[in-house]
Amino acid sequence: MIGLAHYLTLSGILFLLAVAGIFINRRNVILLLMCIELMLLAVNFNFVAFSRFLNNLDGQIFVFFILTVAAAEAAIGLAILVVLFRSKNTINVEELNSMKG
Amino acid sequence: MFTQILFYLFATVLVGAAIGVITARNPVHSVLFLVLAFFNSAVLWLLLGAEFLAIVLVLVYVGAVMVLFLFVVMMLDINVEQAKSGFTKYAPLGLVVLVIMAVELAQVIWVRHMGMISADELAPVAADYNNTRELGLLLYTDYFYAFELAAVILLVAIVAAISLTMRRRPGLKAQNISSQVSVRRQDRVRLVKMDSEERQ
Amino acid sequence: MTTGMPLLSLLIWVPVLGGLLVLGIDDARSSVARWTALTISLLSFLLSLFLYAGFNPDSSAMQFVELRPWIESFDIFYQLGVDGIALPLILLTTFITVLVVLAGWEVIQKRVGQYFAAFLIMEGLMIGVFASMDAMLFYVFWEAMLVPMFIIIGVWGGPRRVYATIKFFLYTFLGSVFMLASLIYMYMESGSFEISALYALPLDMPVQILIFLSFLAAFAVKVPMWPVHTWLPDAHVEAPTGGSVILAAIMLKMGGYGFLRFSLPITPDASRELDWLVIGLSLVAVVYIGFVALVQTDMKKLIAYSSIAHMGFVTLGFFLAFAISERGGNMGAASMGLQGGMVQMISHGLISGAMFLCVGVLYDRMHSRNIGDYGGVINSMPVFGAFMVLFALSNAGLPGTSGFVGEFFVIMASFQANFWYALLAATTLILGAAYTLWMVKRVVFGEVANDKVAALQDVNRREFFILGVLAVSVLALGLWPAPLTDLMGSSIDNLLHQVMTSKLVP
Amino acid sequence: MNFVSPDLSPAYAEMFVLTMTCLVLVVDAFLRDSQRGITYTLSMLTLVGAAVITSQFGVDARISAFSDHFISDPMGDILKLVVYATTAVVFLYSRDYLRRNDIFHGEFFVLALFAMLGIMVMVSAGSLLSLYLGLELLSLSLYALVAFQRTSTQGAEAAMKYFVLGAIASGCLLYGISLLYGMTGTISLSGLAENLTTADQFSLPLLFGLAFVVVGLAFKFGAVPFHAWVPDVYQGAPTAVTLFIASAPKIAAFALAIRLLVDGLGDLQGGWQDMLTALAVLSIVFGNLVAIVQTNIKRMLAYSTISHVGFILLGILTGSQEGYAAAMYYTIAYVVMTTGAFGMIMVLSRKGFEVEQLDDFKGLNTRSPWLAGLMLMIIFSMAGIPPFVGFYAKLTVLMGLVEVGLTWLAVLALVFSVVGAFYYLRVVKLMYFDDPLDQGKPEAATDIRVLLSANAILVLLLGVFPDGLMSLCIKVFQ
Amino acid sequence: MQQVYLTIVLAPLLAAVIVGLFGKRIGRAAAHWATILAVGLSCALSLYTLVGLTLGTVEPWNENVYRWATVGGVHMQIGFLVDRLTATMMATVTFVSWMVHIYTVGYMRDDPGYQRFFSYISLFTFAMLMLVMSNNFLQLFFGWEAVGVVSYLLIGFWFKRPTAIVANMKAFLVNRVGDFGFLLGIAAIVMYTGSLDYQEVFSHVPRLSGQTMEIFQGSAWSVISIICILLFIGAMGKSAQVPLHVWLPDSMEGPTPISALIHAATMVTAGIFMVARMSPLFEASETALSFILVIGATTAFFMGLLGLVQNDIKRVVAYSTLSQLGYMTVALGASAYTGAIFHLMTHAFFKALLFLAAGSVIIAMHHEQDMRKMGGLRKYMPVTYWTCLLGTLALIGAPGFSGFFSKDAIIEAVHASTLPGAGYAYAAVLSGVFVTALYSFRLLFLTFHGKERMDEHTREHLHESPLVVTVPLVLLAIPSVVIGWLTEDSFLFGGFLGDAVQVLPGHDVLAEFGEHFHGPVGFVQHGLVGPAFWLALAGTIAAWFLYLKRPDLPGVLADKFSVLYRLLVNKYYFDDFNEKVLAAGSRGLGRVLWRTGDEKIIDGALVNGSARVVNMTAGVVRHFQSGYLYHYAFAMIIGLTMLLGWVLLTE
Repeated sequence: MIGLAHYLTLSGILFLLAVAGIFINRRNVILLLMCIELMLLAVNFNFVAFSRFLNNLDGQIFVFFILTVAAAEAAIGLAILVVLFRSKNTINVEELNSMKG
Repeated sequence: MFTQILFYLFATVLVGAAIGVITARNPVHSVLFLVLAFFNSAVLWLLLGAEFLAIVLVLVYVGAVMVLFLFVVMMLDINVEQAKSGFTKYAPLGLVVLVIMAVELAQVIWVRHMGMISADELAPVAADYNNTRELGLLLYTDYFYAFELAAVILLVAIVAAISLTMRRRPGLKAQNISSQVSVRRQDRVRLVKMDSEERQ
Repeated sequence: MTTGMPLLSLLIWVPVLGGLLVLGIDDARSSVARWTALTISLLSFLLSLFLYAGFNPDSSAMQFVELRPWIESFDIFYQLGVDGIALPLILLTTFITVLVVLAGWEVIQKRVGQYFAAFLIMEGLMIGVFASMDAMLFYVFWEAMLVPMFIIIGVWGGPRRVYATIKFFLYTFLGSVFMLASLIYMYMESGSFEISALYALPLDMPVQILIFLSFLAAFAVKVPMWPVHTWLPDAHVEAPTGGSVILAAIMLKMGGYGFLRFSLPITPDASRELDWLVIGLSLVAVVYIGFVALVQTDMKKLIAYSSIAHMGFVTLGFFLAFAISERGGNMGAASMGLQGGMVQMISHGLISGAMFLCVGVLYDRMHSRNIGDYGGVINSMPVFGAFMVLFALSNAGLPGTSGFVGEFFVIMASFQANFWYALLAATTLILGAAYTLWMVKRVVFGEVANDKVAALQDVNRREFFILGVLAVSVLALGLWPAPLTDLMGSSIDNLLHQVMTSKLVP
Repeated sequence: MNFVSPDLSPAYAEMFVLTMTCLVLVVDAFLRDSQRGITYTLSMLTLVGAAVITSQFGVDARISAFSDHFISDPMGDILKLVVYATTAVVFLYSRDYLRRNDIFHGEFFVLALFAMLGIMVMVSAGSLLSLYLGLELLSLSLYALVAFQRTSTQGAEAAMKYFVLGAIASGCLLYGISLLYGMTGTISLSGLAENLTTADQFSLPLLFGLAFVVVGLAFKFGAVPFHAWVPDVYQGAPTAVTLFIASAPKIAAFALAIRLLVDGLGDLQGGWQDMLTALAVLSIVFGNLVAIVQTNIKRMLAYSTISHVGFILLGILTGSQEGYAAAMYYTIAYVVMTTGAFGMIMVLSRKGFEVEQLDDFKGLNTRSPWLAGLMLMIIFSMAGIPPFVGFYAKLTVLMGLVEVGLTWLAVLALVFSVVGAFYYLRVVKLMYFDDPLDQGKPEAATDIRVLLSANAILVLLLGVFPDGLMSLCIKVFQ
Repeated sequence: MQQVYLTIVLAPLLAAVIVGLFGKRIGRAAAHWATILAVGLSCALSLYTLVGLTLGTVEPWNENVYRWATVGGVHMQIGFLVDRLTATMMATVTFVSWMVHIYTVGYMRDDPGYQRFFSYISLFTFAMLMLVMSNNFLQLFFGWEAVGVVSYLLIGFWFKRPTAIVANMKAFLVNRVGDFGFLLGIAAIVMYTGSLDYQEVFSHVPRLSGQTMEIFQGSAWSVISIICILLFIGAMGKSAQVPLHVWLPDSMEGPTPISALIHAATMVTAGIFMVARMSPLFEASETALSFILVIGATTAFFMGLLGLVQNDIKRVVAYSTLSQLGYMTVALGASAYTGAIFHLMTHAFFKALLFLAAGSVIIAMHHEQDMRKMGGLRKYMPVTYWTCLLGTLALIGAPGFSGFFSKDAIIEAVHASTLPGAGYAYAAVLSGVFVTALYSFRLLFLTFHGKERMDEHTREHLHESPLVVTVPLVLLAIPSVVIGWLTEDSFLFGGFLGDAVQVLPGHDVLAEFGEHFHGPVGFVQHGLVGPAFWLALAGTIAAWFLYLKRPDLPGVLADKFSVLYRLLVNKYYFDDFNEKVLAAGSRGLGRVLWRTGDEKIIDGALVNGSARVVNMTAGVVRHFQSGYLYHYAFAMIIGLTMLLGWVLLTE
């Protein structure tokens, strides 16, 4: 049977991939935003799985709110991205280092 | 057995899609891979009996958020060639860290969880169990407070997005006096120290 | 004992608040600032005289005790009091401050209000240190003092003032944080920051040693003892005259006072165990620093080094008791050592202050502290030359001046501890005379070295007054130290008793 | 299933703030640029009203509402009051600054008020969910605020960094929450605490969940190695926003830590104590070290914040009531000091002259002795020199540490505060020992000057009479 | 009597203070009158005391004036002990001082520092009186150092002269070396007796004589010897005994009255007085006495030799003083304390006389001090010549002159002494007699006889000194001649000093000697047959031969014995050693400690080094803040990994 551990593993892999996406790739910022979505997906997997295996709906409710917040987050993130692009004319992560040290 | 096959099938595609997200050169492809990942997730959630969330994921996420992503990607019109720089010298170190983390997570899920995560069976549900209904009941009673907060968050998102991106007169090339005045010396003048030239 | 008036509080807060008042006077009205500052410093001096008048020297108990709740959450009290150890130092503080205010009268032309304010605030804080009976209150005053001193050196100091003042600050700050850790630790053990409670607190040997070392870090830096002395020459050289005077005359005494108030009575067993360390460092200070002082070319640096050497006598005197008692010696000698250290502190306060003032007088005229730039000063400044020679001789420990008294007691006592201690300590007779007189020879005596020296004006009335008052005090204390020693006698004996009582848990 | 109408009274303040914020939003939409003063006034009124409500409906003991999602307790009330005051101070300091930089928009106030609401939610959170939502409400508003000056490249860059890192941090936090939920089956803090007493405390998944949660927490605090956003955001954001980010959210972070670690995961103290120790040590070391080499004052203060955060964490990690009280005291003291410091930066800025570099402080004492004196107090307070409040903050934390036997940590913290003193001294050095680069007198409005003076004098007064605030902090944890 | 003693002490002090502070205002005449009157008063009262004590009308006095301090149970007092020993010293000191005061009026007539000078010498009188009248070690030390300081001031009186201000510093420092030992000696006394009072200390002597102390691990040293040797080191400094003698010749940089007063008659004898005063202590330690004997003998002979090669008139007298001090010290070592004091007294008169005579010559020569440029002065300055001759005769111990009585007594005492080193001492003092006569007459002949070698201008202005100069000469010449006749009997053998000087029966060489002779006449008769007289005569003749008869011979001799000659000219290289090894070594050490120890190691490596390390670390660490988003994220992830890993490891 497919047990809880399977789902957690899947979630773990997604989480790792998200992390990998964040710092292995050095391309544009949008990719980072997508990786974050992936990370949240991993979290959601955890919640749903736990919720089902515990037979407790709190987890699913939590996922519901995460989805909501993630949408808002994406909106703001993209808005910042737009601002950034307008002022710098690039969204290349490599070029986002005017402040350091 | 059937659910097992389904699980492995969709899980594999999901992981593949996720890999696609982080490796695709073209951001548009990445977004599309992400959409694929969400679809697969929705299926897996269905397998878990979380029908409402699966639907929400597809409708809200894929339908709205991902479209927004796509929109922005297209709008900003990023030069694919320029953005193609691939992995860097830190990648090996990053991989090491990833492996370590993978091992750690494996420890907690598979090796040393002391039986707390060994549940194999989904909890049985009543015949008239309606996932959506149950969630709805909770959402507007126990989670009333959270629900309101979520609303506020969305409002903030709206306000923020508008205030950040709305340009009142697009394309206006006005002089910004304030920024001109506030220019600092070091922004304008670069003092270069050079050796004086040898006398001929 | 209590006169009904919170005399100690007045002594602390009159200068502090007065300082804030002076701070508010802008540069345009600098003479107002001067006179206000002088009035306030005189007022504090007067108050300290009341303190002296009301003090009962036969009692070793704390007098003029004030007790108010302050930080009740941690049982920290605003608790003040003086005994025979603190009182002379308070008197010294108020006395020197008056002179310092006078010394800066015309010399300081920029930010006059701030200058005097800094000194007045310093005065209050320093009195606070001496009068605190609560360790945390003590620490607060102790640290707060750094702020005005930092400003004094930094704003009105010489060309390398930034280096000097930051070095001074960080050095002393680093030293005192260890003390803070110890105080907190002891608070946890005893439940109180009251110093007397800390006296009564039994402590194991390892703990005592750690506490002792942390105190040593704090006090040794302040004293300063070798090898943590290097901030002092720099600070002195760069500080304005008044700053040097306060630094040498009073701030260094904080370290010595700390040893008496904290190290010895709180960790008597560790002190006994580690007395060799302090004594060793003190002797190194006397000998090593003596040689270093010999080759200085900057007058202030020379006096600064001489201060270190002289303060070596203080710490030496304080820690002789154990060696004496181990030899089965007369405890009178131990008390002589302690008294000697105390007298040395007071006397050094007067003499080093006077020496720095002398250098200040010269510096104001020539804008050089370099010995090589001088020579034959006495030709153009006979009165000044006389003062300088007098103070130099007192610095060299001439009998009949206060500089002798403390050294005499300490050497007497150290002989009873160990012949070699006394031998090394007594080298100051030679080294002290050598570096001081050599400087005098090069600066004061001789043919007029250059036109600048020839054009020097002798001391004016204000300077004459300052130096004269100091000269009289130096001589008075040297010819008749009994009033001072009697003042301290019973407190010292009480302290000695405390120090000789083991705190180890049997 | 009947709908039980919940008792709303504990949340009156939140409701009021929300309502008023919406009102501000709407009103502002109809105002012309010259009338923004109304927005400002309304925002201030919001704060005053909230303060009145909170103090009126203050509680003596903990009560919970909204199915345990909401908690009202004395600590929360005090923290909220501090947050109102801080926000008000921020608004006041910012007014002229925003005007000068042509960003005197209503959104600033709206977003700040929303952020404040987020803080209030966190302070009163009774469940992991409300904690998370409060956190996001705060964070999202802050992201937007950082990018608020749209012409500023640095602002956008900072916002981007802040956003991405913040999202990663909340991802980690959520991952941790999911593990905790999975292991205990509840998301309410009291439920968590209840289940943990019976659960196996050394269960690996629980500790993993804890670790992930701590990451989120550390990010919010800006503790090393989750601090990276702090300097860049402090530098990149408009100073008004920096002021806000530097002050009020630290209270939120403190509340987050107390709610999460103490109220919820108190039984896992053995686990988080060590984690926080590592974070605190790293923060104190790294913050103090890197601050030394800064030339930008905002950036320097950012690193200084990181080191202060280390101290706050030191207080929390003691796991004792005294330690929590110390951390709270430290947090409040920090907020007072930091508002003063950034307030000074804004007061010194003039039209066309933004104080950014440390060198801009050169010779302040000649230009304005009074302001220099105020800054002196603030700086020495930050360095932990008595008799300023910063000293007592450090003192209480150290006492907490020593009490639980972590003397070595106390000593380490002390030694690094000496290192830290160096860069603080440098500011004093610039103000007092150096000659001014320009002779311009600061031209701040009177009310701002008065506020700044009050702010700095508070630093002194809280130092001379530290007991009031201290005993208050101690009381709420008894 | 306390008032009397206080007056004796304070009158000069008062005068000194008044003249010192208000000298410019009150003018020259008032300055010298004030001091002369004050010192005269002291002198008169001292004589009154001495006479009273001699006649028994005045009781010996030992009381405290005030309590200086009480520390650690030790009462430190200021008080007076006046017995015959003290009174003798008081009378000598005040009388010589008074003479010098009067003489100064003439000698310093044109000096701009006139008032200052009077202030100083009055102050000196005060200090010296404090020293001799003290009844305790503290006050003794006070007086001891105070005379040193005044001497410092006076040697450097002409502060513009580079040599003077080097000499005064040297004098002070060398004295300080002695004081170093002296103070340690006092410390030892306090340790073992718990008191500073003479009488109390002496009462402890019997208890102490068996005690030992450990200086090095496991070694036992007699306490009393340690105390005595330490005290004597003090005396060596003050009384210029080898090797601490180096300051005295240089001190001749001071004005001549000072040389007479301080560096011949009074201050330098303080050490002798002190040892005599401490006789109960010294008697208890034969080790110390032997040590004294050897040091004294060495000084007496070898310093005398140096007098032979000096050309500066004052330096010759100075070396003669050194040599005579050696005689006194030898006497002390032989337990002939009274002999030492007696010689001290006679020496005070004739040496002051010699110095003042030299001064008179110097005035006449317009401050030329080189004897090679003098000669034949006899006819220009008869008074000076005759008084000088009398002084010289006294110095060489011509029978009947005061020096004869005291010096012969010393020689006999050493002869009789049985202490280790007595043989060496006897040989040294005997040869010393020859040397003394040689250099004394060399001085006399070179100055007053022979060719006139001065330049024209000087010769034209040569004349006898004024009365203020010559009167003191005459007044001093009288006691130089007669005092031996008057006092020899009672002083040396009559127990005049009484209890003030204690001699153990086994050591009492003088008593032994005194049994054979009765009265000064007997003494003179004995002297005429003793070896000393013949040696002195030989010395005189040799001087006559070398400096009057064959003036070319000394140069030849110098060439022939050039090694010896250079040794003498260079004063046995003591000065070179001090300057090149001790002083330069100290400065070198100081520089090394400063530059290397303080600046390089402590400041450079530790203080600034740690600051640099912090800064460098900060400079490195700041690069972690690279500005790149993925680095930041990476840091976070690493942090997370660490936390997780840590959980795994500790779980």
